[in-house]
Amino acid sequence: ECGHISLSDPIIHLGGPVTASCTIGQNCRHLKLQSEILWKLESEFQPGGRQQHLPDGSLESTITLPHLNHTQAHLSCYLRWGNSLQILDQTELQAGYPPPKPYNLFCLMNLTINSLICQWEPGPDSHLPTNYTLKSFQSRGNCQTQEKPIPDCIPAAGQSHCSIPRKYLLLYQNIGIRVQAENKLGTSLSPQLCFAPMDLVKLEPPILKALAPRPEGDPAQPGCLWLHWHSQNSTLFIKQKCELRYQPHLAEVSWALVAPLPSRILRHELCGLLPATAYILQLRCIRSPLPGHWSDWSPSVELNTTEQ
Amino acid sequence: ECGHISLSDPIIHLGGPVTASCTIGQNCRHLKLQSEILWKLESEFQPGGRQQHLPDGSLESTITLPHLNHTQAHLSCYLRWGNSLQILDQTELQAGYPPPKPYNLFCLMNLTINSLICQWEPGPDSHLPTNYTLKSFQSRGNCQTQEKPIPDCIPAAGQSHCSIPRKYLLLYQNIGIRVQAENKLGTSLSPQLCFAPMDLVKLEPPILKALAPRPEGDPAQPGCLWLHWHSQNSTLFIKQKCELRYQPHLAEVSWALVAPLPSRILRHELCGLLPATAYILQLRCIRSPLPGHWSDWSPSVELNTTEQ
Amino acid sequence: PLGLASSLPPSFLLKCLEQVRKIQADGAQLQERLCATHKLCHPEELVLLGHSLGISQAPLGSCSSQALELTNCLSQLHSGLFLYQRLLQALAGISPEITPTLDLLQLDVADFATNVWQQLEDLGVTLTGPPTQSPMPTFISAFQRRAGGVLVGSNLQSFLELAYRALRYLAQP
Repeated sequence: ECGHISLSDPIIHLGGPVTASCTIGQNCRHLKLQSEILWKLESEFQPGGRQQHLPDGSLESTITLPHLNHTQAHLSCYLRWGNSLQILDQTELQAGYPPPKPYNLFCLMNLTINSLICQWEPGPDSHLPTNYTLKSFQSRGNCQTQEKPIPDCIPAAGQSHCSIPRKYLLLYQNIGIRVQAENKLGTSLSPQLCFAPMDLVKLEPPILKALAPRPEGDPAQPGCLWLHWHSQNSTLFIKQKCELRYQPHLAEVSWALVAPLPSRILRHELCGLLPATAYILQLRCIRSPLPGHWSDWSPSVELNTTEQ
Repeated sequence: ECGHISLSDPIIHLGGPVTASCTIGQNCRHLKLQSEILWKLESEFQPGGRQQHLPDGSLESTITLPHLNHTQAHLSCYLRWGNSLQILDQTELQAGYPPPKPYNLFCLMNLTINSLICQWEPGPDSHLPTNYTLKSFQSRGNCQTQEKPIPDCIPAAGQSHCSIPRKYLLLYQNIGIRVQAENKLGTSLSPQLCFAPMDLVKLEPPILKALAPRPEGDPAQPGCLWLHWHSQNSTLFIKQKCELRYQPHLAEVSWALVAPLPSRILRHELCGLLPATAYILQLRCIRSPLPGHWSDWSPSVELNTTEQ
Repeated sequence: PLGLASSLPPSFLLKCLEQVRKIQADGAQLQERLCATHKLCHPEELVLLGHSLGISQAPLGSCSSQALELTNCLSQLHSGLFLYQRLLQALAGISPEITPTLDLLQLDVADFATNVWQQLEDLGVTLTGPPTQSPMPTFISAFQRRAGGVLVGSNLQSFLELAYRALRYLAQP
């Protein structure tokens, strides 16, 4: 090998200095070692190479680039050979920042896929390949002490979310959880969350349906609608409360809200509406009185109130 | 273990007989072994169980179902115990047919994904889990003798096609190939094909483009169109011939064909068309004179001939 | 109920009731699957096999309303859950169609057992380690594991019914 570039560290803080040396071993006698060693960053020559003969007869040039502003760049070592320039060696420089602290860590327990799904904001780009890992453990108290470790959750490449399967979780026991970001310039940790997965359960949207007005007995009341709803079977074991919102179809009127409502009703009469008007209705539910997250709103149901 | 069903063979020819025996070991003395053993297929009782005491004191019932018409069924052995019926053992019967011969084995060499893709017809359902394997080998002559084996190609579950990667192929040497179907009632083989992969090359469709009429010199000829085309870069190394087809856009006229045509033309004048008419044109190419498969037709190009 | 539950954190009983309902739902699904997939629909047809396999039922006497004593009831509840957790583990390999349902049921039972155990510890009840380990049945065929699944599932439902009544009684304001 006739020329070799050695670097203090190929990973550099963006904007920081980098020092490299290119050594031509004396086993390259055919190179008549009086020639000049030149440096190129990408395709631009870099002045300031300090050249010297080493005791063992080899020739060495050392250069310091004060501010490397490329996130990726090729540094090449050339030798003037006759009237041509010969590349002897080349190395790739990578520059970036230590990983910023991930933030906005947010988790939801999804009982349909039986996983705890967490997402976070990675923060500004560090320009270096950065690995994110969701680190968590089971804990008795307020997550100051670790009871039992949970395997690291590695998100898919480039993703800022990860799912912890149910088999690693105790739904009613606290779990301490945080995101770790790591690249070649360092590691950072998000603030830690401490919660029982079940307290972050997000229910599937309930099923809302229209009902024909009461067939027997009283004639259909103008300005009334009849509904029935129930939450998904898979969450019937959870005590919940729900809220109904409705608005006239076309009018730019804000939603009206009816709450709290039970999680299943065979027949609900909604009155006080404008007669002969199309209404849009939606329902959502939340674990209650125990804590949880609101479900998404159910698909909207469109109904018309009867004439006056 | 108090009751045990033993079968001649749990895998049965559909419609064929099955004989089973249920033995109650004398270690079940508490069962007062005078009770009656009954048989159920799925949820229907089956008469005809022949019951006997064996020399070692155990009780055995044997039954023969003359025609098993279920492809899958549970056979259960019951004991009358007091005024209740107790299940002692249950076994799962599977019935089907030996695998039919796969047929219509057809292969194409795809130079884009660099694989030999073969597909076949599996034939009627044998009702038993059946594994298909594409078996092939390199051969000098007409595939009577095996030169070098090629690893088995296992299709994805339920699929009737498989791709042999280029690294196992000699494109210009013969390959002997056939499909094997195997289930618990037997094995069958498709007829063997013998070909050099390159002789089954299917080219990517060529790229057909419209050209403005000749700007300088002669005025645009009515009833003429100017085209240029070339086959994909990845197949330029292959000598090809092409054919062009065209038809008036709306008319229910069959395609007109121009062939043979070279695989790249900078400027082709197509005349003899109806003036002021919208035409649809497509081109396809095939390896020639060496053998190959026609490419698909290129995406159609729509052009209008000039006024009279 | 005589301030029995006053020593418990308010949400503990609500969570226990929710966990019982969840396990009951899992258990019902296990029985439904065993019936649909393997035609094993009636536990009463498997009594004989249950005897020979030695599938035991967990006692819950100290949770009956006449003799309800909080720590004894919770201890017996924990021992019973621990037994069913082990019985469910012994059913591993029951059948590919049933395994997901069985795994979830086992996780929920283990979850509930841990909850009760930790609450007993928080109440200062000194527990001498996991309850006595009665021998587990050995299932020597796929059929026996499925039949075992029906029997364990059925016993667990009756056990949970008793537990639910006791917990609801304790949760009354």
